[in-house]
Amino acid sequence: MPVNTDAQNTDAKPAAGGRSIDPLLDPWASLRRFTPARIGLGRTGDAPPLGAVLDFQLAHARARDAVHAPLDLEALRADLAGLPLCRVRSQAPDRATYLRRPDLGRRLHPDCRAELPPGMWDAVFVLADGLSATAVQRHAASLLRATLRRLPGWRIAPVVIATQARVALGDEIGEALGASLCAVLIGERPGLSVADSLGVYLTHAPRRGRRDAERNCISNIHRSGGLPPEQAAEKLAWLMTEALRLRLTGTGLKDDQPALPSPAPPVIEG
Amino acid sequence: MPVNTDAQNTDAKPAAGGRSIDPLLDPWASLRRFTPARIGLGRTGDAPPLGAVLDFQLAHARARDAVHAPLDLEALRADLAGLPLCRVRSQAPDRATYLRRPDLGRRLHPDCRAELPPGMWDAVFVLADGLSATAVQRHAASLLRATLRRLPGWRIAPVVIATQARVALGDEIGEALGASLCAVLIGERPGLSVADSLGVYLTHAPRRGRRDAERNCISNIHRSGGLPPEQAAEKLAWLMTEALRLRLTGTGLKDDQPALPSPAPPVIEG
Amino acid sequence: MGRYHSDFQGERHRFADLREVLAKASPRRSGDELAGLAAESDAQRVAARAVLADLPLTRFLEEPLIPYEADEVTRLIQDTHDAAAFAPLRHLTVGGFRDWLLSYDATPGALAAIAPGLTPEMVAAISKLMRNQDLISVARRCRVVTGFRSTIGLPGRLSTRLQPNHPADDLRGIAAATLDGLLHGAGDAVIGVNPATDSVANGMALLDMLDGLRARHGIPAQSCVLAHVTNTIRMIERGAPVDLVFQSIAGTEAANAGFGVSLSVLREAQEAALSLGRGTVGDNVMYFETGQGAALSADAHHGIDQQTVEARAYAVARAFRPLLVNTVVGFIGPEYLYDGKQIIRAGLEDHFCAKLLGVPMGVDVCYTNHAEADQDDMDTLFTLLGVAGVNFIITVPGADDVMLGYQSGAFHDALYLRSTLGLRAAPEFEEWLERMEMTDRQGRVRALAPQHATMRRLLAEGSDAGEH
Amino acid sequence: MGRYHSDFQGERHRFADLREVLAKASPRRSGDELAGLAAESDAQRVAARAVLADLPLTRFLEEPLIPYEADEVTRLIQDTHDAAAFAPLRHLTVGGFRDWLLSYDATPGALAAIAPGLTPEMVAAISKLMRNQDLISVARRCRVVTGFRSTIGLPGRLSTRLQPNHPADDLRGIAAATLDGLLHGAGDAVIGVNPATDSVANGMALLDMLDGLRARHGIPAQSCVLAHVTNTIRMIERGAPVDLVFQSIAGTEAANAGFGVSLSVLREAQEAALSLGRGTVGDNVMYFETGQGAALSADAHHGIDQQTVEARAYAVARAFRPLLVNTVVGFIGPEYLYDGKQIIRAGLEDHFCAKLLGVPMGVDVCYTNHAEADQDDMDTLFTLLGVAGVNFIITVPGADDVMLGYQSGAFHDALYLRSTLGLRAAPEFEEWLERMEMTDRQGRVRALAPQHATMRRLLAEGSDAGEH
Ligand code: B12
Ligand code: B12
Repeated sequence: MPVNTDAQNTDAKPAAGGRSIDPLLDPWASLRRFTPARIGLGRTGDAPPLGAVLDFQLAHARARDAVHAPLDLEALRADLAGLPLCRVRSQAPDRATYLRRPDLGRRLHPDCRAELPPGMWDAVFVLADGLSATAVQRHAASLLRATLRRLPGWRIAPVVIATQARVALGDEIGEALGASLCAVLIGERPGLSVADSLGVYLTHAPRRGRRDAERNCISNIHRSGGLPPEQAAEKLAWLMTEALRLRLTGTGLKDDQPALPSPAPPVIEG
Repeated sequence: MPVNTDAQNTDAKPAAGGRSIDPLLDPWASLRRFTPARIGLGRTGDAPPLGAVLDFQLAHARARDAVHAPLDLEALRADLAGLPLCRVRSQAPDRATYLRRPDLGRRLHPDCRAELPPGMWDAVFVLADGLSATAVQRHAASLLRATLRRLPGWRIAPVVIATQARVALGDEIGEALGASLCAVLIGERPGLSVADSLGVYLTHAPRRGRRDAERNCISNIHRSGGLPPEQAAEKLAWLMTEALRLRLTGTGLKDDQPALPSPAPPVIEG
Repeated sequence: MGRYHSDFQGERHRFADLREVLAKASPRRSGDELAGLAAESDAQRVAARAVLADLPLTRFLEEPLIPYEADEVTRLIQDTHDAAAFAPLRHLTVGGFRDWLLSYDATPGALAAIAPGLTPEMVAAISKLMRNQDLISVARRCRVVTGFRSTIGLPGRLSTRLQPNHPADDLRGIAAATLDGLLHGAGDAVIGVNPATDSVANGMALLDMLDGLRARHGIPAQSCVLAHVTNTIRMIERGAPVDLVFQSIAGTEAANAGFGVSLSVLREAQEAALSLGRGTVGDNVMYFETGQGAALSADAHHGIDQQTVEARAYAVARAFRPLLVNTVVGFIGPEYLYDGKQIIRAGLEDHFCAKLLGVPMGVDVCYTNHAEADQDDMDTLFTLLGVAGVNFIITVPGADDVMLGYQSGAFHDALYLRSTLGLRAAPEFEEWLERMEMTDRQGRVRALAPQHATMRRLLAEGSDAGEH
Repeated sequence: MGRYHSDFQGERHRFADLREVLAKASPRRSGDELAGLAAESDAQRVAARAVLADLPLTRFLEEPLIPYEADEVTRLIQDTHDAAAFAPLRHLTVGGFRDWLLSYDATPGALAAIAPGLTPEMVAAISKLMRNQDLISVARRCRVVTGFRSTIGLPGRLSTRLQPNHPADDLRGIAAATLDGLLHGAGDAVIGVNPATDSVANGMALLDMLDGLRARHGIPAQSCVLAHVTNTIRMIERGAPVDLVFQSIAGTEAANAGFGVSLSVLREAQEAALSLGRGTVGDNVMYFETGQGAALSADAHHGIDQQTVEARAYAVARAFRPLLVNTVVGFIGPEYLYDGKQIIRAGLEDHFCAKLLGVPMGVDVCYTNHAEADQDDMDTLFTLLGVAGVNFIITVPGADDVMLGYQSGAFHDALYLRSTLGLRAAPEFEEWLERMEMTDRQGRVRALAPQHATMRRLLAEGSDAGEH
């Protein structure tokens, strides 16, 4: 993501400003394929060159905006076409409150209880905006469909779309539905380079008061060098199957699948 | 203002906590009469003792509150009984705006123009809350009356009470009234030890756009070691007389009265 | 149980118990507001501090914040309290102790001697009576030195954790970031990667790669995969080259349970790691992370303010003779530390409290994109902590952690701190950097030309890593 | 006049002129918001910085922010620009210059050599591209040394102004505060009192008292009564013992007119003070105060952002070879610097810009009670400025200025800074402290017993002062 500026002035001679490293001389060029990390920035004295500093500042401005981007419910419903859906929200009325009151983000709004039909479900999937609605928007539907394909015969509750939601909101939802497993697909906090990272938190016998140690997590699901949704679906289906078999999630359920193959070189956006 | 605490516990032995210096051993005791400044605090290593730190913190909390204390108009009117009054306000609608928008605090609210009867006044006195309504509350009336006594025969406009006001609001007021001199009696920002300090800003031929260099100032009028209102009145009347005679205020008008006698030892509150 | 009150300059303030006094005495902080524990006004806050100042230190031994029976962290604190070390302080109030700490009598030696006699509640209480400058000036006199393959915490030294995270644990990507760090002179505290995936096999692959790199280049540092402690125990069982056992910890039994750990699991892990005998200059094998807000987030704070319960985590850490401990101040989010100001203050408190307790403290100087903070705040906190003598800081390429989604230190930040404050890397690592021709005559890390032998040797690693 | 725009990562941003580029590139600040000059979004702010980075430094010579004809400060800047000193920088952009400043080539010697070639607009522009750590690391390499009776600004030294203000100029009160400061080792930059009253006679009484005290105890320091420059000129005419001429200054002719001063009045005053020949180790006789917000407050900022117009005040100062200059950052109020964060940033900017221009900069680290700031913020700024090598700070008893209604540094704060950062007082003053037995073997200022001879001698002054 090079800084690309153009100070058009009659008398300005275009100046490099010591801001970018000639890619031919840059020994890091080949290694950048392997990671979206900001490696090989170069230095002037102890400091990064100005170009890197400005890139960083712009990324920061954008990541801050990403936290506040709302979920486009219409678009998400379209992506989930054909699947039964429920729509709930937490007790946090808006984004500002959500950020300061995680307790409210974990509690179901009383008006939404009626939305959740109790039943004998093996599992419920909750699509929760979390800290990045964009992540849910981009990856939740494909992850969900790919997971469902791997769970034939499962009794799956209607998919719940939850807003201003924290991970633990899934406990109250799963409890209300009477589901054995609750998989919360939630937007992870936006980073400087990746603002659409999805996480999955899986909880057996969900109910209010569950500890995080009683869940399993699959993290960094995105297409910028993270775990692509298809591979995440493989892992999630495996975990769900094991969880239902062992009747537990959390530190007692270890992911003993072989180490991941290195994924394709990351696509670095920007 | 010693810290006076009392942790009443069945088994707590009252502990000094190294917080106060025995006044008999304290060489500063005699000098404290001369100044409200925090002299002779003592030290532990490089730091002030805890008692001084806590006193400071409480004073800070109170000074912050003082900024926001509103003017008690009823009480002020009572103190000014017998004097013709006008009541105006600036364009700053509330305290929060006032603090961030001095430009608005310098502009007369359009609704208030009609309050100000133009005339051939020698002087107008503006009582302005400024940053400490308490200062105006406590000292403005006595300063005003003592000054008026020293200006026999002057054509004095009705006294203007102005809220959410900055010094320069007097320019617009004086201009509207057509006064030769405008004396703004205004609350100075609250300090840690004195929160009721009054300042007077005197401007000849007041009109919008006057510079501060075109005014004279009498500052720190209060009874906690500052200039008592009666002495301030003496100075103000002298300045006003000179200003009218020379037809100017500001750096061109020098206070050439003899040095002030040292006032009575300050009364330190707290 | 006594009730606490103060008549402070005319106003009467009442506090139900010690926890309330501590909470109300804390500087304003979003986490305490969230918990409903914060002072209602600044005046009340000062009154609480005045009450606190007059309490005898012994009160904290007599009135545990969580009952002994109900909490193993309380039991740990009480059972390991060193009465002999505490003896010289027995007669002091909290305020008196504060004044002593700031006096010239509180030399490094004197501070080290009393550390085992202090409980986390005492040091938390004192920190609430301290301004930022006090936190700095006392902390810089507390020295806690530990060792494994490098020696960390010596005066005039500043070490760094090199954190080469990757969103999919790609070995080549992690190797690339590691090399970037090494070429900036980072990694003398630990090369520590957070695995994105929970799998034990994956963790072992990471350990093999990092250990190979370290061994091939003779790097006097330790590596760590920051998986859950139960994963690390499995990795040791399966023969992985584990230098350090990592775990996030908190200040109550219940909060630790939320993390899926207990004192006995930690002990088991420590013993397993010690059995490998991989250290050369020391045998401190544990690495802990803590951070204000974790206990409240797990609803396991027992009505204790965020900073006091955080200090209790240091008592947990201290019991395991760790090589490294760091607070991840600013990592969780604005619900616990709202903005740069709160993060800076908490960073100084955490560092102070840990050091005073004798814990080898580092800080992850960091913030998230949902908090009101920016690089200027981090520059500020870095500089303050450098002055305060922090043992180590965390560094990632360009300050951007592409897996954890937050901004930590950059390798460059460590260079800035070392140059500006005249600080140096751990001695063993410093020698290695010289051997590798990575430093100039002033001891500054050179920006090597692409052709330089060290550069070429190290960068070759990057492309190979996937193959091992 | 060219128009400026950038296509920055897909978004197009336009800026009308150089002033707008500078303003939009500034960090968020209440004063620029008040003036309607601030960036509308963080993205726009970064875009403006990118435009700024690519501008040649020469642009600032070609495109003055206020026309040459309209403003004597602009004329001063242009007429005194040293083309030879600027020659090595001629080819650089702002960004290129920033990179050079941070490089190891920018040694103290190199920085001193270019200073006369720099204009305030150039240094303001560069500061906008710098993070807090950059402002610190470059400023600490800029050394500006001046002298009168003491030498100020030497490496490893930190001086203090002792500010013994009294709300009614009571001579005994001012003497008492002065003694308190001296006994804390303060005053080596200047003993400088702000008179509450405007009267010339009053100012002379203050000068007599301070000069008598100084002479009787052989204190190698200078005194100053911070009256309006026109008052000081009168005092000199009337034979008062004036060491330094003080004046508040700002960055435009109109703002200075608002203060009732002009370059010619300042020159007249400088000549008058020089004629007295009172200096011993040097002849720097001027003392200036500046501070962000003053020009805007006087409606005399010409659409220039607050920090750039502030830097122009340093060009005014520089022309008079001052002994001391300090920004009163945080002094005016929240309308210009809203909270601790903004005050800290502005303090570092002001110090950096002045030092880079070759101005002997100190800082009044301070805040008012209507701003969102507290002692923790001040501790932070003190520490950062100490690291950055600030020439002096302002100190008052217990940080509470009982006349100006704000919180400045305490005498204690200077002790903290000196101990913590290993800084020392001006050499002449340090010797005096030793002679007076006021320092211990480590060079720390002792807390003298009431019976100590120095204590008794000095305190006797307090009760006498009124009588002189
Ligand atoms: C914030 C965070 C934390 C915070 C959580 C506190 C809080 N109130 O938010 C703290 C610092 C306490 C933490 C601790 C740990 N974490 Co964590 N954490 C994250 C992080 C950076 C962001 C999570 C997020 O954005 N969630 C979305 C928001 C909207 O959800 P939320 O409801 O606000 O937050 C909840 C979850 O984040 C959950 N949570 C956080 N971490 C973990 C880890 C596990 C295994 C589980 C089940 C839940 C969980 O706790 C929060 C409160 O309920 C992720 C990385 C990422 N990019 O997402 C790692 C991450 C989820 N954590 C991870 C790990 C390993 C841990 C620890 C087990 C480390 C250890 N060895 O002790 C501990 C213990 C976790 C536990 N069992 O409680 C791993 C999980 C790996 C995996 N695939 O299983 C991740 C992916 C990072 C990593 N690679 O190291 N973590
Ligand atoms: C803030 C302040 C300033 C700020 C004003 C900027 C601002 N926008 O507020 C700055 C730093 C620029 C300043 C400068 C000076 N000040 Co001044 N200032 C103060 C202070 C601390 C507070 C004033 C206050 O609270 N006003 C009330 C609020 C509500 O009014 P406002 O409309 O918001 O503010 C206006 C006035 O404060 C006015 N103002 C500020 N200082 C002065 C000085 C004079 C002589 C005049 C006429 C007006 C004036 O300017 C502001 C904008 O219009 C007072 C001390 C005190 N305790 O009050 C000294 C004080 C008023 N200033 C004083 C002096 C001497 C000066 C200078 C002349 C110093 C110098 N040698 O250059 C300069 C120039 C003033 C001028 N002619 O413009 C003296 C006045 C002594 C006297 N009796 O005449 C005081 C009492 C402090 C002191 N003892 O040194 N000052």
